[in-house]
Amino acid sequence: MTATTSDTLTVQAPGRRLTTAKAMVEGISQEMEADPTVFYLGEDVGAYGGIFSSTTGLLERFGPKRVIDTPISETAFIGLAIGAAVEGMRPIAELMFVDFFGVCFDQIYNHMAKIHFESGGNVKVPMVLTTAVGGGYSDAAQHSQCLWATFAHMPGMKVVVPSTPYDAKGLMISAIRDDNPVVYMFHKGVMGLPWMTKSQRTNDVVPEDPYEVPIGKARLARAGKDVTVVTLSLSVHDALDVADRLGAEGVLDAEVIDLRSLVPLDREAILTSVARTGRLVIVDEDYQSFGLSGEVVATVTDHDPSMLRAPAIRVAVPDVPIPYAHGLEEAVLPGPARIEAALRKVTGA
Amino acid sequence: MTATTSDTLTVQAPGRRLTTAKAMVEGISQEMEADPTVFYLGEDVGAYGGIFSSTTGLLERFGPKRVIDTPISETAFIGLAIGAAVEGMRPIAELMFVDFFGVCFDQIYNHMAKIHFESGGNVKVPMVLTTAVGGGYSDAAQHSQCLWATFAHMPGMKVVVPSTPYDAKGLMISAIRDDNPVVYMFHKGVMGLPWMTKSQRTNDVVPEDPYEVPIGKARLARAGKDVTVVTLSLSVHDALDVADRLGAEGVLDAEVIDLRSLVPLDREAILTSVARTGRLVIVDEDYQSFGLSGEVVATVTDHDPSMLRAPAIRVAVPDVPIPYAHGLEEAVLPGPARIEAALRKVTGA
Amino acid sequence: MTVTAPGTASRLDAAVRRDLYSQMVLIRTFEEALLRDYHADKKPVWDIAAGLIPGEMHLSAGQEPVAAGVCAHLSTADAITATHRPHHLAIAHGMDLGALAAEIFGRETGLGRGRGGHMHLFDPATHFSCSGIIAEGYPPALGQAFAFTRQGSDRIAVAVTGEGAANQGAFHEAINLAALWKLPVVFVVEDNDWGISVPRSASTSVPSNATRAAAYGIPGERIEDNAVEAVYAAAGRAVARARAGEGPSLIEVHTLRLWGHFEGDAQGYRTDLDGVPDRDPLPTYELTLREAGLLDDERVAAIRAEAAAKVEAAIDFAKSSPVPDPASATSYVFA
Amino acid sequence: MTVTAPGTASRLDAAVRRDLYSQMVLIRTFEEALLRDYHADKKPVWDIAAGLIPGEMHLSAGQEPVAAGVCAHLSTADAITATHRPHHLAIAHGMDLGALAAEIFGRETGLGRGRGGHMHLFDPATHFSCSGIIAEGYPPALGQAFAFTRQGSDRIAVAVTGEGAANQGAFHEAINLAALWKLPVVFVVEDNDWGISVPRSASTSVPSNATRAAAYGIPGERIEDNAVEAVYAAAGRAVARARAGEGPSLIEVHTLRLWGHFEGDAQGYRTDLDGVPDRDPLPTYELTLREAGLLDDERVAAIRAEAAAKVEAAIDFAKSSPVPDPASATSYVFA
Ligand SMILES: Cc1ncc(C[n+]2csc(CCOP(=O)(O)OP(=O)(O)O)c2C)c(N)n1
Ligand SMILES: Cc1ncc(C[n+]2csc(CCOP(=O)(O)OP(=O)(O)O)c2C)c(N)n1
Ligand SMILES: [Mg+2]
Ligand SMILES: [Mg+2]
Repeated sequence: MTATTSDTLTVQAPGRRLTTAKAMVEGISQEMEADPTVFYLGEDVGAYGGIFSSTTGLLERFGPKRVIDTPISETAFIGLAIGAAVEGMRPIAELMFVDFFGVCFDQIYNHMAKIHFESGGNVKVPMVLTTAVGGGYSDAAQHSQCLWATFAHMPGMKVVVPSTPYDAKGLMISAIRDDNPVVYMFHKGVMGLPWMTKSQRTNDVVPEDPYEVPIGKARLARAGKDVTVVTLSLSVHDALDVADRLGAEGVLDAEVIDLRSLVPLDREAILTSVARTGRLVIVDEDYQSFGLSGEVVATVTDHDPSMLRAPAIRVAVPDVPIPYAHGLEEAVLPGPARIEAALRKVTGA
Repeated sequence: MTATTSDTLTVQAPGRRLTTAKAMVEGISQEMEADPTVFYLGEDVGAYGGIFSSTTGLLERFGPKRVIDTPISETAFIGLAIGAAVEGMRPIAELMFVDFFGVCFDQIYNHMAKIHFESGGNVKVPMVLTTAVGGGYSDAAQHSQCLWATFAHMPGMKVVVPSTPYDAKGLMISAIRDDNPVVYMFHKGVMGLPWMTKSQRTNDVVPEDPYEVPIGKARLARAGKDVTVVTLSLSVHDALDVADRLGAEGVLDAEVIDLRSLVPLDREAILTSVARTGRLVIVDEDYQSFGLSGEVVATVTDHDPSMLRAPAIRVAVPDVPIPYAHGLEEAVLPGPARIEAALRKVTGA
Repeated sequence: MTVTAPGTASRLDAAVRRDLYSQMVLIRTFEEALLRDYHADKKPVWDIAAGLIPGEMHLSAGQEPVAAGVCAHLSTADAITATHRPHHLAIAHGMDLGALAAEIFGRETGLGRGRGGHMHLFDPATHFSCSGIIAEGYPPALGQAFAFTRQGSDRIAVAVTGEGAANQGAFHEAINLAALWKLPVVFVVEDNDWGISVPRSASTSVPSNATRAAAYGIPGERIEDNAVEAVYAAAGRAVARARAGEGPSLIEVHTLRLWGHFEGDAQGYRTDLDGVPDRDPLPTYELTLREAGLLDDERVAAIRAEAAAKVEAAIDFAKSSPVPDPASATSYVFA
Repeated sequence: MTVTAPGTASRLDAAVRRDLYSQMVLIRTFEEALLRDYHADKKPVWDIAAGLIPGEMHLSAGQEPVAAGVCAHLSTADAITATHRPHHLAIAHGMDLGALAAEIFGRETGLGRGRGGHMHLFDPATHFSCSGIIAEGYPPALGQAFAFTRQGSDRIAVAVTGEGAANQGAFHEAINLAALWKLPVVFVVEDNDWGISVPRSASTSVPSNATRAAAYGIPGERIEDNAVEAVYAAAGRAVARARAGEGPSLIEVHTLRLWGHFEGDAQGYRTDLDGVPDRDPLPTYELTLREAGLLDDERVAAIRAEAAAKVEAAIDFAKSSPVPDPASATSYVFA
């Protein structure tokens, strides 16, 4: 379906502003209030409040029976969440950095994601797996990855990736209420943390009441006519910055689509936009090959290769581990400079 | 570069025939003979000879100091292989089924694959990780996956996928001699096992002397002019069967490219072929979305979308766990019926 | 750590003892029927993909004492997480035999509508599940136990693995967490001496996994000789402790893999084959009960006949059930 | 399992004791220099991505006794695998300080040409490596030990983790395998009471990880009070055992995280902060050696001056080294 524009409007209206982290916590908090089966567990989610402030204040509010620090045993506590979900609870388990998935992925993709299917639909696993993703602050090869394509490649789990405070709250509420396992991947750079602020948009208007953002619908973050930028998470902000600047300068008018989720992938929103612009740039902080960027290209050309008036350009991490040194990392991440170059190239501007 | 045809010729010449499993073992055996630093470790690789006969006879020949049964501790023994490789040995570690990668992937992608990069090239990790992939025999959701795109998505490891006895030996020798970590993924159905024979081509001519098959060069398995089939592993045989039949019937003339490796991916071979045929079918036993099939499509259209005279068709597992029941599994695997339908559709035949 | 020899098992009620025996007979009867049907249509050349029951088949014959002894203390409201070798536990826990058989035959009437197969049995009615991934069944049991506690009940979860699995990371993580949070879990290790072809001596650095309980500050007990009454007694203690909120226990049973690791396994590696028939727990326990005057030919025949009737009814149900419609192959990925 | 109290450490040679002290001083001097330079250009608003040293920074101040006591028994031909908090071990093991500092500053002259960063130090010269993934440094140590044995040498590998990491699966798998194969490894657990904000009591079901050695049939020893001489003694036994081919040992040291988990950690969760200064091992040990007549003002000043000179030379080298060329950002993925 066509990407919805309503949220863009919403966030431009006046109102109470929250950082993405606080919006996410508010979503969790309201659901915990409403539903006693919701609980949160993970490393440093209690007194610390989450390394990236994903749980700040929850322990104080809900106590240690519902906001639970775990040992560094991801397989054990994610498995615990699965078992609790099977018995009717709605756990939220946090994998501190997505980069650690290799120690516990069996529980995630062989159990959490498959039980519903293997049971022929008889057993549901309504849980949320939250995890921090992304780089840009020199945390090097083992703490800077996005890896969303790896999760999205495995059937059976939804994968959401908020980029704004509004979506962070709404997608969290939808994820908790969903009867399926939902992986909720928050980029550290969108959280609006004072010590890692990557965009002013990470502090924005958020309605106080609970609301859902439907999982599987992309958001039209900026309307434009010359080229479609398909992106997600922190890169939405880089793409918007570049698009706004190039638009103001009269260079080109880019449409920016914030995917919001990889599974389900809103293929219709991509197709509708590219059908109008005829040009496509994908901005993806995950590794380039065998991932999201190729899937988006194929989504278009599987429909009709002639929709693309020029080859699509993929601005992604060029199949290299994330380097530590600042200049090297900047060179491999899909930042503004690379986005601008791609937009100019694909439009010939 | 253009896919090489030489091996197709080779396997049609008379000579000694081996199953894929025996060819693989011969490659290992000759390298173990030549290089005392090579050893093999894994579960049931000793007296059992490998669940899928990947090591039959090696224990008898090289003894328990070089062909080593391990506990069911994949993290420990794959990590052991990494440490031994760092110190100059050339270990081959077997992950019995690729489906188990979730219990040990951290060692694989955060260590094996990244150490060379993180060390700025100062430390090499010359090891081979062998693993059985694929379904088609009702082994259900946790024992039937291919998952090669997941490995290939992570930078730092080569990923090879032999489909024939000739390649199984040559790629194994290249993998062992390579100074990089190489993941060697053998489909159970290509091994030529009497209890799981999926194609007559899995028992074929193999030269006795050691030889290398270069990693990163696709193989032109069948020349054709109407459509390019890009495939790998067991699906090569299904594609060839269908192509030969449709060719003999005069329906269409398909070119079949056996990728042989995902990393490096021989993009030139794909482009060269599609430039001639203008039509593309990808046959991939891995999950469809965010994987190999999209990457192959994007490889073509990133070059020039107009190369495709019709949308490419991806014959892959439709984002569903592999079901147990025979009829369900057949419906989701990329077997001959789905390949034929795709070939007819893309060519309009 | 305690080692319980068979002789020390407390005297049990006659009815309990006969029930233990009957349960073991039912399990064995089921496994023998599967053995027969699994191989029936895979001749002359054995092809794993062929036949009414294709795929891997891990039968549990020889391990009945574990299932009978442990499950005697459970109701279907308690949870069990089992392994790739799950049938004995499923049956002893009271799973519907028809739904079980139908799943194994890949039918629409199966527990998982034929999607799961014999390593992936999920039964909400008996809170039973299993996994084909070694030791990875332990962690979800913690969550079931956690939920039961939060629900204010005294229901518990039993988590089972083989001795080979006890060297997998999940084993360690799960027991530590359960011990730390005093979760009502009973951890069971089925030591059948082999992990496929690898003997225990080549996988495990200590003679008994019960020793490992000390690494978590919980009770550990090892039962020798596949002794069903000793299992019953140890499980009784562990279950009571869990229900009382005192936390988890670990029980290792030295049991027996009567047949191959999976069907088709020639067991050429197996050095202990000679002694196997004598160690079959079924005739052994039958003899014990006969000597105690609790069984005679007539009772044995009746127990066997009842088991056979149940099993054949289940298998008939399975065989006469429809296979899933291939058009529905992509259903049930999401709720 | 043995618990060694400081008083029971055997009388050591004066030179050894002074070396232990000097080593601790060198480490602390390095960490203090990093502390200074890490924060120097992150003011007034602390931004983790800013400054000459961006990213996470886990300093090891307070844990010097572990590094000094263990590494005193090693040569650079022996291997060490460390954690996200690796500097003290790298220094005590003899890593070139300039290459270490240059890596931390992200320079082309660094150990990993600036690609790795402070959690990913790989030094072929000292067989040193580390990993930012908890407990995942243990398994590669087995492989280094394996290779050393195959090469016919008596070189060994030391694998280090924190007490929090001891509840990760890799810990269990690695020790079992090393014990089973009698690999020459010394496993060290640095118990600094905290895993980020989680106290040991909320992560570990037993009071001492030395207890866990019994789960693998290997010797386990816990050293209290961050006592460097007791560490030295225990490590001596474990290293000798490993070199003699008798297999691995486990040593847990009750040590101290003097500062935050990483720089920027406000430690609001930390209930034990009051007692921390008194537990600093550096003044404590200095006093011991002064009382024993082995140190006086002059010697202490000389040791400190030497450390300062070395450290400042290394930091100068780092700061004056070139940053990597962004054009080379995709190099070194493959050999
Ligand atoms: C993580 C993982 N590694 C390996 C396997 C393959 N595998 C299946 S059963 C088995 C042996 C299990 O031995 P044990 O735990 O003793 O159970 P048993 O088969 O004896 O009942 C192995 C290695 C697996 N399923 N999962
Ligand atoms: C598998 C994994 N989980 C979580 C983390 C995040 N993390 C980094 S350090 C740390 C605490 C480690 O505690 P401990 O092992 O006691 O070492 P210490 O920091 O106290 O030296 C955690 C949870 C990680 N790096 N790897
Ligand atoms: Mg076993
Ligand atoms: Mg600690």
